[in-house]
Amino acid sequence: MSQELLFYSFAGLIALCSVMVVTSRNPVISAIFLVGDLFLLAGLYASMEAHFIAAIQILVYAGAIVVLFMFVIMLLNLDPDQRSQVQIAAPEVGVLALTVIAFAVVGGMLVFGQPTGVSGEMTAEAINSAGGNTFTVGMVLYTKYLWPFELASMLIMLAIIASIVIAKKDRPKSATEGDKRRLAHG
Amino acid sequence: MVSINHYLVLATFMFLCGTLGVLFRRNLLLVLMSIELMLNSVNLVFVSGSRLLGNLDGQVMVFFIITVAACEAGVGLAMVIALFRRYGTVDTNFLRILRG
Amino acid sequence: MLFWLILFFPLLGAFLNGLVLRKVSPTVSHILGTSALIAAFVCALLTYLQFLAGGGQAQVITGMEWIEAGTFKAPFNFILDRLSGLMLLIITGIGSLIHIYAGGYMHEEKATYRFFSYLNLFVFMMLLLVLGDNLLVMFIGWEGVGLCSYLLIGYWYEDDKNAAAGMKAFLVNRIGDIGFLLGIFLTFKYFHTVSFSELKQMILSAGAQLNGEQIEAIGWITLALFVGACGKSAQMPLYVWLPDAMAGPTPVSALIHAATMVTAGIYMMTRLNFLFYLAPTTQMIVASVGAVTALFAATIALVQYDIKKVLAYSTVSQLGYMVLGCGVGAYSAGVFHLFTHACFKALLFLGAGSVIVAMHHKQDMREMGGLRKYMPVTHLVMLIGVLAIIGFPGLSGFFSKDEILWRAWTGGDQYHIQWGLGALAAVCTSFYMVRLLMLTFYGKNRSDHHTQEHLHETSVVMWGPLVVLAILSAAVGYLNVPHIIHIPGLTNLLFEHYLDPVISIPPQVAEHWHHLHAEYPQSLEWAIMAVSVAGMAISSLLAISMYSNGFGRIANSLGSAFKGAHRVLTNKYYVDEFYDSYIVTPLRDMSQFLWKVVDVLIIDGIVNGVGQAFMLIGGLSSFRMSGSLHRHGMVMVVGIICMLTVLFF
Amino acid sequence: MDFLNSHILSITTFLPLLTALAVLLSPSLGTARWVSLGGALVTFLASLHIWFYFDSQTPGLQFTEIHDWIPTFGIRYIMGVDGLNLLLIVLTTFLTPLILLSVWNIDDKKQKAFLALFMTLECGMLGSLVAFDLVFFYVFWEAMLIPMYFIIGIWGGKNRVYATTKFIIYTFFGSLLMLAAMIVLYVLHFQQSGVYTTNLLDLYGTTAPYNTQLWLFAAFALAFAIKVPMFPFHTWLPDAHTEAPTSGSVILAGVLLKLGTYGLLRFAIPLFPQATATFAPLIVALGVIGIIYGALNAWMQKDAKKMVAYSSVSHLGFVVIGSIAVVSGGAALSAEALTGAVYQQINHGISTGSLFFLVGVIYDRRHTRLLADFGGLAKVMPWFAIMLIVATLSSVGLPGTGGFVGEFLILLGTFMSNPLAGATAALGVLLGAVYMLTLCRKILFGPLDNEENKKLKDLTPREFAYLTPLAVLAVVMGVFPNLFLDKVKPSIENLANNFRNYRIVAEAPIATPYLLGEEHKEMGR
Repeated sequence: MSQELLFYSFAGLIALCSVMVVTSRNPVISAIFLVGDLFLLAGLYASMEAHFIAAIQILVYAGAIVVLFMFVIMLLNLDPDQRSQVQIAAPEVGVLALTVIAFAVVGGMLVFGQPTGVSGEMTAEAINSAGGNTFTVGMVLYTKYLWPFELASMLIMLAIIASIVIAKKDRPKSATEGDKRRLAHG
Repeated sequence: MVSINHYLVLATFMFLCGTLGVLFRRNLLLVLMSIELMLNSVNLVFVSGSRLLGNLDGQVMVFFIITVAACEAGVGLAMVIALFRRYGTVDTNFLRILRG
Repeated sequence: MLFWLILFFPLLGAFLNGLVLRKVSPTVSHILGTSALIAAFVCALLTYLQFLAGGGQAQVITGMEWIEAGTFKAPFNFILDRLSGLMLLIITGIGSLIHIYAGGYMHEEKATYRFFSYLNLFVFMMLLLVLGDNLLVMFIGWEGVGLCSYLLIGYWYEDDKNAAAGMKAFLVNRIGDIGFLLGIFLTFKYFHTVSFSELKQMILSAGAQLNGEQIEAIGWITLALFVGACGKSAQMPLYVWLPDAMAGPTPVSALIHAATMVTAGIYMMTRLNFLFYLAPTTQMIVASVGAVTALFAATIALVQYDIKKVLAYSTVSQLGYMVLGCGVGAYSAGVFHLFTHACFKALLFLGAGSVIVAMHHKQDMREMGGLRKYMPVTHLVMLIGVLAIIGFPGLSGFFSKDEILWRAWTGGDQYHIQWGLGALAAVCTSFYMVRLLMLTFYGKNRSDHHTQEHLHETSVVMWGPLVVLAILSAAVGYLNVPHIIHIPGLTNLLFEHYLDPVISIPPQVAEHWHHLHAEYPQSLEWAIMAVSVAGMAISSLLAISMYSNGFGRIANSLGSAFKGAHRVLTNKYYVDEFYDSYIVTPLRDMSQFLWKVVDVLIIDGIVNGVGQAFMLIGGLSSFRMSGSLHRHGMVMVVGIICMLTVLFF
Repeated sequence: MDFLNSHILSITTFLPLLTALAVLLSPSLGTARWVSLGGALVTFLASLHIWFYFDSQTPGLQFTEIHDWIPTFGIRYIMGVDGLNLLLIVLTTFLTPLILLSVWNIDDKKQKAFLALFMTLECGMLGSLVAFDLVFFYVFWEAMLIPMYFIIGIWGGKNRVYATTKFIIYTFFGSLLMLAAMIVLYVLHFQQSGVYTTNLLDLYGTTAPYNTQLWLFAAFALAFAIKVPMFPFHTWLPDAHTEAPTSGSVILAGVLLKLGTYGLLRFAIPLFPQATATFAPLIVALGVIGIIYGALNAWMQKDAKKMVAYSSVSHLGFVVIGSIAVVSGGAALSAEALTGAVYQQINHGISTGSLFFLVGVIYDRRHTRLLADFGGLAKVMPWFAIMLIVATLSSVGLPGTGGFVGEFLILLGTFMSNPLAGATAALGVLLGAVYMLTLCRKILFGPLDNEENKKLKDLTPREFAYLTPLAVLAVVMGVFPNLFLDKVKPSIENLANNFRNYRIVAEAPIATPYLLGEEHKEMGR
C-alpha cells in the first residue's frame, strides 16, 4: 500500500514537472522543472531497487547535464522577446491532435495490456544475495558489456573534442553576407 | 500492487510531453531539454522492464543511454552556442539553413 | 642468327633515330638510317644465298610465342622460301638505294631523324609482312606498313592537306584491313589454324577431304582477303588513297607507294595461292578488278599535269596488272611483274624526285620542259625507266607485262575481256608515260626565270642510285624470257619455275587450271606479243607528236574536241567527290544526328527526365524544403505514427 | 613469408586506407604527397608479390583469406585472387602512383583531402576486386562511390555538381537493384541448402529456377551495365569525364569502369548461366550498337576529353561482347573472346588512361580542351606527340600494341559465336581509327597558328615519369601478351568451358614464386 502511495505521488509530480518543462516561457524555469523531474525519477528507480542507476541519474543528469543547460542559458542571456512560441497554424493543430491521439491509444493499450517476456535470474533476492545492485550491475558491465563500455568512453572523448571544436570562437565577425541574406528571408 | 503497466503509462506521458516540446517549442534549448525528457522516459521503461524480467541488461542499457545523453547534450549545447555566435539567435524560426 | 639480324637492323635504326639520337645533324641520321638498311641487305643476301645453297626448301623459323588463347595460337614464326627470299631482296635492296637517295632529297630539311626513323620502321614492318608464317604476323606488318605510310605521308604535317592525305590513306587501308581480319576469322573458324605452312599442308595433303562447308568458306575467305589486298594494293574501289599519298616526300612515294608496300596484296595472294586456286569465282573477281583498275587508272593518268600524280595513277594501273596476273592464276607472272615494276617504278619516282628538287619543289609538268640539257643523267635514266614501263622490247616491262597479258588470253574464253582491258591499258600506259617524258625533258623550258637559273644536275648521292636502278630495270627482264625467243646463254622462263615450290594447284581443281601448263602454238604467242608492241608503238608515236614541244596544236584541239571526256578525266571520274557526298557526308550527318538528337536529346533526356520526375514527386509529397525544424520533425512524427499504425493494425 | 602469403590480400587492400589516414595526419602537404606516393608504391609492390607468387597452373582461388564477419547472417570476410581479377588488381595499384605523380604540383588548400580520398578510393576498388562474399563485395562496391563523388564534386569543372550527382544516382540505382537480387539469391540458397551464406564460392552452386534467374540476371547485369557503361546507360560517363579532374578521369576510365565488366564475369555470368545464354544475344546486340554508336559520337565531339569518354563507350562495348560470346549452342563461352575481354580491360586502362593524362597535360598548359584551339603541337611538343601517337595506336588496336591483342581475340571469339555480330563489331575498328586519328590530326598536325600554342613547353620530367610507363606497357602488352595471358589462362578456361556449372575452389597460398620454375615449386611444397 505504501508502495502504491509512493508511486502515485511520484508519478503525479513527474507528470506535472514534465508538463511544466515543456510549457514554461522561461528556459530557466524549464531547467529547474527538469531537475525536479530527474530527481523524482531517481526516486522511482530507487523504489525499484535500481540503486546504481538512481545514483548516476542524480550525479550525471541532475548534477552535470542540467547544470550545463543552466550555464548555457545564462551564457546566452536571451532577450525576453526571443522566447516566442510557435504560431499555431492548421498543420500544427492537426499534428498536435494526431500525436496526442496516438499517444492516448498507446497509453490505453498499455493500461490494459499484459507485458510478457523471458524472465531472467536476477530477481531482487538473487541480486541481494550476490552482493547488491551496484555490484551486480558492475559485474555485467565489465564482463558482458566490456567492449561497448570502452567504446562509450571513446564516444565521450569524441564528444568532448567535438564540443570544444564546435563552440570554439574562431571567427571575429559574426555573420557573413550570405548568412545575413538568409536570415532576412527566414 | 504497482504493475509494470503503471510505469509504462507514465513513460508514455513523459514521452508525449517530450515529443510535443520538440515539435512546438522554438527555443533550441527547450528542444534539447525535451529530448532529455524523452530519453528519460525510455530509461524508465528499461528500468521497470529490468525489474519485471529480473535481467540486469536493461539497467546497463540505461547506463549507456545516460552516457550518450551526456554526449548529446554536450555537443548539442556547443552547437547552440556556435549558432548563437553566428546568427545571434537560437530561435528555430530563424535558423533555416536546410531550406532547399 | 643472320636471319634475325635482317629484322634487327632496321628496328635498331628506327629506334636510334627516332628515340635516342634526336638532336644529331641530318647527315648522321641519314648515315645511320642507310647503314641500318645496307646491313640488313647484306644479311638478307647472305641468308638468301645460304638458303639457295641449302636446296631452296621452304623453312619455318620458330620464334617466341605471341598470342595464345583458347585453341588459338599465333607464334612469331617466320617462313623463308623462294617467295619471301625474293621479297626480302627487293625490300632491302631497293630500300637501300632509296635510303641513299633520300639523303640527297631531304638535304634541305633541318632535322630528318623522324624521316629516317619512319623509313627504317617501315622496312621492318614490311619484312614482318613478307616473312611471317601466319596470317597474324603478316597482319602486324600489314597494318604496320600502313602506319608508317600514314606517318610519312603526313611528314610535312604543318600543311593540313598532308595530314589529311595521311589519314585518308590509313583509313582506306583500314577498310581493307577489316576484310583481312574477317579473312583471318573465317580461316580460323573453318581450319583452326592461321599458319601458312599448316594451312598449305592441310589443303594440299592427299588425304585432306575438305567438306562442302569448308569449300564454301574458302570462297568467302579469299574474297575477304582480297578486300584487304584491294586496300593495300590500291585496287578499285579502294584505290583513292594512293594518288593523295603523293603528298609525302618523293623517296617515300618510291619506296612505299610504288616498290614495296602496295605490292603486299599481290604477295599475300601469292602466298595463299592454294586457297585462291580453290575459289574460281574469287579468281574471276580478282582478275576483273585488276583489269578494270588497270584501265581505269591509266585513263586518268592520261590528262594529269602533276608529275607525281601521273606516276601514282600509273602505279595503280600497274598494280592492276599484277592483280590480273594473280586472278588468272599466273602467280609467278604477277610476282615477276611486281619485281620488275619495283625496279622501274622506283626509278621513275626517284627520277621525278630529282626533277622536283631541281625545279624547287614544283611538280606541275606545264612548268617543266627541256630539262634534258640541264639534267642529262636524270634524262637518260628516266628514258630507260619509261621504255621499261611501256614494254619496249628488250626491257624488263616488256617481258613481265606480256607474260601477264599472255596468261590472260590463254586463261580461257572467260578472260578475254580482261585481256582486252589490259591491252588497252597498256596502250594508255605508253601514251601517258611518253607524254610525261616529252613534257618534262623535251621541248622548250617553260619555267620562270628564277627557277631556270638554278636548274642543274643533282648530286651523285641522288643520281647514283638512279643509275643502279636503271641497270636493274633494263636487265631483270631477262630472268624470264618467253619460250619463243631464244637468247643464247639464257635459260628460258627461269623465273616461272623459280616459284614452283610455292605455287601449288590443289589436286581437286587441277582440271580447272590445266591451261596454265598447256602447250600453245608459237604463232599465238607471237601474235599476242605483236598486238601489244604495235599498240605501244602507235600510242607512243602519238604522244611524241602531240607533246614533243610542249602542249602542241593537236593536244589542244583534242582536248577541246572531247571537252566532256577531258573534264571527267581531269577530275578523276569524280570518284573522290562521289565518296565524299555519298559516304563520308551522310556518315558525318548521321553521327551528328546520333550525338545531338539521339544521345543528348533522347537518351540523356530520358535519364534527366526520370530524375526530374522523382524530384517533382518528392516536392509534391513533402512540405517543400522550408528548412523549418518543426516541419521536418512533424513530418517525421507523422511518418512514425503511420508506420506504427500499419505495423499494429 | 607464410604470414605474408596468407594475408597479402588484406595488406594490399587496406594499405591504401592506412595511407589515407596517414595523409590526413601528416603535418604539411609536402609530407602528405610523399606519404601517399610511398603508400601507393608499397601497395604496388604488395600487388607485385601477388603477381609473382601467383600459380598460373591452377584455376583455383589463391591467397584466400576467410574470416567470420557477421556470423549471424553467414556473412564472411573472404578474399581471393584468380585469373579474372589478378590483372585488374595490378592495374589498379599500378595506375595509382602514376596518378599521384600527375597531381604532384597541384598546390591547393584541399589537396591533402584529395590525396586521402584518392587512397580511400584505391582501397574501395581493390576491395571490390578481391571480395568473394556478396555483402563484403557490396560494401566495397558502394564505398568506392563516395570518394569518387567528392573527387568529381569538389575538384571538378564548371558543371561538376550536376555531373557528380548524375554519376552517383545512376550507379546507385543499379547497385540497389543488385542488392535486391543478392538478397533473393541469399534466400534461395537458404531454401535449397538450409544454410545462410553470402559466400560466393557456395552460391555458385545455387541453381535458381529459370524464370527467377532471368530476373536476377537482369538486375545484376543492369547494375554492371550502368557501371561499364553499356549503351544506352552511358550518358553519365561523358558528363562525369568532362567534369572530373584529370586524375579522376584516369581512374574512372582505368579501373572503375572495368569493375562493371569484371562484375559481369564474376557474378552475373557464372551465377545465372541459363539466363546468360538467354540474354546473350541482347547483350551482344547492345554491345555492338555501343561500339558503333560510341565511335560515331566520339567522332563528332569538339572537346578532347569528351571524345575520349565516348571512345570508352565504344571500347568497353568490345569487352562486353567478348565477355558473353556464347559458343557450342550455349554450352560454353568462347575462351578466345573471354581472354580478349580480360586482356582488353587492362589494355583499355592503359591506353585510355594515358589518353586522359595527355589531354590533361595540354589542359594544364592551355586551360582548354577544345580541339579547335590546338593544331600543330607536334612542332613545339615532339615528345608529347610521340606519347599521344603511341596511346592513339594502342587505342585503335594497331598490331604490336596491347589493343590489338585484346580486340583481335574478342572479335575472333565473337565471330566464332555469331559471325554477324563479329563482322559488325569489326567496323568499330575502322571507326575507332576515324575518331582517334581525327583527334591526333587536330591536336598535333596542321599549321601552328595559335600564338599561345607557340609558347608551349614540351613534357616535364615529372610528366615523363607518369607517361613513359604507360607507353612502354602499351607496347610490351602488344609484343609479349603471354606474360599476362599465361597467368589468366586456367581461370578463363575454367569459366569458359564450365560456365554452365561453374565452381571455383579456394587453394592454400603458395610458398614459392612461380618464377623460380617447376623444380623449385615441387621442393617448396
